[in-house]
Amino acid sequence: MTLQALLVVGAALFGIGVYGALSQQTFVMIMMGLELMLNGAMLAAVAFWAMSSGGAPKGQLLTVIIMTVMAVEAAIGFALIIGIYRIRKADMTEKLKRLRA
Amino acid sequence: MIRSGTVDIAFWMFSAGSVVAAWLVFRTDSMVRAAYWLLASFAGVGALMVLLNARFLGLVLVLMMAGEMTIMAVFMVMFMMNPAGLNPMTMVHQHRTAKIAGVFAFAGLALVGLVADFPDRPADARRDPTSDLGRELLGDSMLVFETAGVTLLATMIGAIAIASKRGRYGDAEQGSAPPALEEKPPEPAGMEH
Amino acid sequence: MRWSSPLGAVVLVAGVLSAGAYVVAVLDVALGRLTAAGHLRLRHALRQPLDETALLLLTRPSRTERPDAQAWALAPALLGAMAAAAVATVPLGRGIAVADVADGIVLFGAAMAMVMVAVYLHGWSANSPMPLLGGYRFIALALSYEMPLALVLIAAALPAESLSVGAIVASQHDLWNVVRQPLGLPLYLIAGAGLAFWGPLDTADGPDLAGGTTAEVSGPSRVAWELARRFVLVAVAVMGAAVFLGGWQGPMLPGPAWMALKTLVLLAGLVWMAHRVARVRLERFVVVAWTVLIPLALVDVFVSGAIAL
Amino acid sequence: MGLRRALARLAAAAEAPVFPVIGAGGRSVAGEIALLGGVRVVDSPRAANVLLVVGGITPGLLAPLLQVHDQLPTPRATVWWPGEPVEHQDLRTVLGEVVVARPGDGDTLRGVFAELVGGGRLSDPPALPDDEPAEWRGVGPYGQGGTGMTGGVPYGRPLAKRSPDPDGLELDQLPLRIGPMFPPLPPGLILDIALQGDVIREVAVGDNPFLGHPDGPAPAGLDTALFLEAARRPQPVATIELARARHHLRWAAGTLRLHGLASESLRVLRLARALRPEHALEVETLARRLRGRRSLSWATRGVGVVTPAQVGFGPVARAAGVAVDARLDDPAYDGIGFSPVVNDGGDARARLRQRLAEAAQALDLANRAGARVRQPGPALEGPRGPLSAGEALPSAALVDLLPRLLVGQEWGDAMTTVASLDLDLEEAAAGARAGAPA
Amino acid sequence: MAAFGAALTVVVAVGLGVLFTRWIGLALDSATLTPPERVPFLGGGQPEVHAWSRFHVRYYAMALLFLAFDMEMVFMYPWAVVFVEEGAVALAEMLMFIVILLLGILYAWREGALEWA
Repeated sequence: MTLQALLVVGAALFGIGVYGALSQQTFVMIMMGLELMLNGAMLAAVAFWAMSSGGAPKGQLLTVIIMTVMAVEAAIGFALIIGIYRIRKADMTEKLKRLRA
Repeated sequence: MIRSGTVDIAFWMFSAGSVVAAWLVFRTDSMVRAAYWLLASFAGVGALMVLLNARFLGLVLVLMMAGEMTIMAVFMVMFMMNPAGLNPMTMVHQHRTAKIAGVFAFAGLALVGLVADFPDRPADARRDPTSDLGRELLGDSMLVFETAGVTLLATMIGAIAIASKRGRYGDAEQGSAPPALEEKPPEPAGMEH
Repeated sequence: MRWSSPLGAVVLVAGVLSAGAYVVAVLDVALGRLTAAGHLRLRHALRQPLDETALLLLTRPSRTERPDAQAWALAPALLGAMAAAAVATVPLGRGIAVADVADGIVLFGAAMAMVMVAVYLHGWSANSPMPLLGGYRFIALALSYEMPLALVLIAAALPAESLSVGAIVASQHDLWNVVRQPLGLPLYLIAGAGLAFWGPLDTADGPDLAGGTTAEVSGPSRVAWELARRFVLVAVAVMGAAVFLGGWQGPMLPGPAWMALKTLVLLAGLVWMAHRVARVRLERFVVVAWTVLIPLALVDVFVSGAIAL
Repeated sequence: MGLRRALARLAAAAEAPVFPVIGAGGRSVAGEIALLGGVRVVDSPRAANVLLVVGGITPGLLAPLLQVHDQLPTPRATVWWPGEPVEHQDLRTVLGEVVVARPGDGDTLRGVFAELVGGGRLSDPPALPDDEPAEWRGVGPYGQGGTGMTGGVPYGRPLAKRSPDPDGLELDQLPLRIGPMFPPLPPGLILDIALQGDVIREVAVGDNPFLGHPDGPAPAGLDTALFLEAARRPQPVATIELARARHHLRWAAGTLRLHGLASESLRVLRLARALRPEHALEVETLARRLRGRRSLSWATRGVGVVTPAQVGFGPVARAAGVAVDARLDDPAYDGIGFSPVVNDGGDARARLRQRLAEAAQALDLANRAGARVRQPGPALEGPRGPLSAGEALPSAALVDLLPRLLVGQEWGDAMTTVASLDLDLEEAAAGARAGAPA
Repeated sequence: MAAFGAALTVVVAVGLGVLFTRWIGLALDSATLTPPERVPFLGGGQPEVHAWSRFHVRYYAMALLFLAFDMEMVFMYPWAVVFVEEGAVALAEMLMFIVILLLGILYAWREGALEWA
């Protein structure tokens, strides 16, 4: 287990997240892509903390902040989905585009 | 650098599991399965964190994500047509672009990780990282900690205000005429561009 | 420490869980009969669970029209496995612990959070209305009891200055937490009953849903589910005994005996509660959990903290 | 095969898991099933090995019975307690291997179960033909019967459709036909429910399966038969009041079971079975104990409120604060100190307290009535409301109330509400027949 | 780390053990079921549609509240470890944090976000 290997795994998770966030049509699936990207970021942050920063507590704090961001993103994201669905009866980005046009 | 046979095996197992689970999130038709594949991916990363001696972060990640992914599953089931994927479907757009972007993101980041020269300063395995984090939260980063509290409060209030139908200010739907939308999409299943 | 060797660990945890599950079943039959008829037949109570299991093993597992078969099979396994993880964190005697890790109650919390996943999957996978309703009910319940559960354990960790269950047990050398933090155990048992969807908090598998998530389950699958559910109850009692009743500490008897005795007391209490207290109305429980139980648990945390200083 | 034999030996000693199906005239015996030794009543056919059919199977009950029969996992057996006389469908002609036994005969039932588990008896074959709900194999682009995103019949059934909701979220609504053999509901009750989330959006009461038979149900088989008899012939007041107390206790047992107090419910059933006027104190204590049970109050308070305007008779009205009781105008009750018990609130909790208090009062009256005999003539207050010749029986009006009561309720609350009304579909059918112009 | 390994072993073993319970039965009787035998139980009827649908989760506001409030745990666990060592400052800081979050519950409760039917 090396820092390089961990970063490659993190990059793989991030890459899959990018693919998901760009390719999916529904808000919730896009959110899954985002969460996956943050997942990769968290892994990288912890890897740096453990292997390259001498265990500086700030590294852990960064991970905690990412987790908080995920929770906030999820809560606000879901709330927006409910709000939008209530008004538009749609759950897809493409449909919203069509509506705008 | 941490080196030991068992740890290496565990590392490869959890890494592979995490990445495969992440990939399966977008390969399954069932929304519940998608959410729980994502949870599996998080659990794999959590295990990797434990291997890196960030025990608390790894465990708490699983604790948080179990709840968050269940809520995710519930919301996906709520808002997706055909949530269990009884009719197979591919709900993607700009598939090629997305694939290329994903590969580029991976390649770029991996390259940086492999090529860049990071200092080799492993954390002291004898220290308890959990109490380090606690001291950090109460000491230097007290402001971060309290800001998080305010942010979470704002999130709670914002989320409930946006989501609930009847707030103190009346019906959320008033004054907004919902445009009619066809019940069934005209596209056939497997609309892959 | 041979209990953390793979074989020793499996034998220890599986032994505790199976013995505990059997005791729960016997207590259930015995206390049920005591309530129903005013007397109990011990021999009947000791045999009944075994007979019933044998019958279920001879019965064919059912299958609905188009279930998610893999997830349906996996749900009980996940539930049982998480109970095992929870038990692994608890020292059952001096030095007898599989994984008394420094972040023990976080590991316990993570395992117990996964219970929600298992129960929801069990309800969802059947593709049948009653189990589906049961699964969704459990999520509402779990979102309500999870915070009090974690908070009372944190309160117990304050005087121990550690998240390790072993340290929490050691911190009760002079005074048990049940006395030092009187709010802790009652709140913990309420949350624990919810965790195992047991007794008054059995909204997921209740009779008003014709069995809820188990409405479509028969034969060996039912054995697996009921077994796993009792495992969770045992894990709750074991953890409760360690965190609130001083764990393996006690005069005269050896540590494991004290632990077994204290666990038995909590199990008996939980089973008695199931025969005595009517099932809650979910919506009302959710409101009470958020407006009463969580604030009470926070009071528990801060008062315990102030005392520990 | 050694394991199998060993398991079979153990299993034969287990309590037989029974799923009871209550047919015409079966209600009066139904309370006894749970008290049989070595028998356990279960909530779902999936948990049972023995299907126990009690009473006659009307045409409306036949198809559901066959469906439930097939939902029992193998090994399964069917036992029938037909009652007297066998006036309905002979079960033996539709389900080959039916064991007929005298109602209340637990030994035969246990015997059949032991034989079944021991291998001496073959498991019942499926009763319904091997037909898919719809043609789906090989249909559609993926061969699973579906088309597009939500069309077709994937795996034999269509997907649910969206429907508006007061909540503003237009999500799917499940059209469910619940009953007539759904344990939380009274036997025979069919509810066509539109369920959105866990909240009931629309309710219609399905055709009463006890109706539509040329002969109609025999009033002799009703659980209120004694009261109907008393409306026509002289009957000792003590007998009537004892029957009333027994009726209310049996109902209370069912309610306790629904609220998760199964063992307590057995205790109440046991008391009801051996009930005598001397038990006044026991019933009084029980009523007080259950009244003081916080958890029970908590689960029923404010659920299913019925106003006096909706129902103006019987315990349901008295639980809403109206002192109506046919016994007030009944000369047989003069001078024994009768005055109606009244509760307020009109919710499920009030009805539970009302019936328990009435059970205690009935025993008290039975003791005070001595040898007094009631003469036919004025309307008789039955356990659900007044019974008089030629008029609709109380259950009919209560069943009609359901759609309005249940809409907007959460599932569990709806089940609590239905149970709290003490419905009998058979009585509703008999009432409808009696009330119809001849 | 060894302890985590042991815990993982136990988790896998017990999980497999529970899973194995199902196979005992399958080995005894694995005949196929007819379609009527597989109909979901509704008390004698057949469902018109699949139960899998866009299920209207009535407690969504409570779920959102949970998402945010649950984060408090992440801060509280490490706080508990250093609590005694940091003393009254720790108590005050966490009290402030919790009071802020409790305002959220108060708001949700006032808005009726915890009730649904």
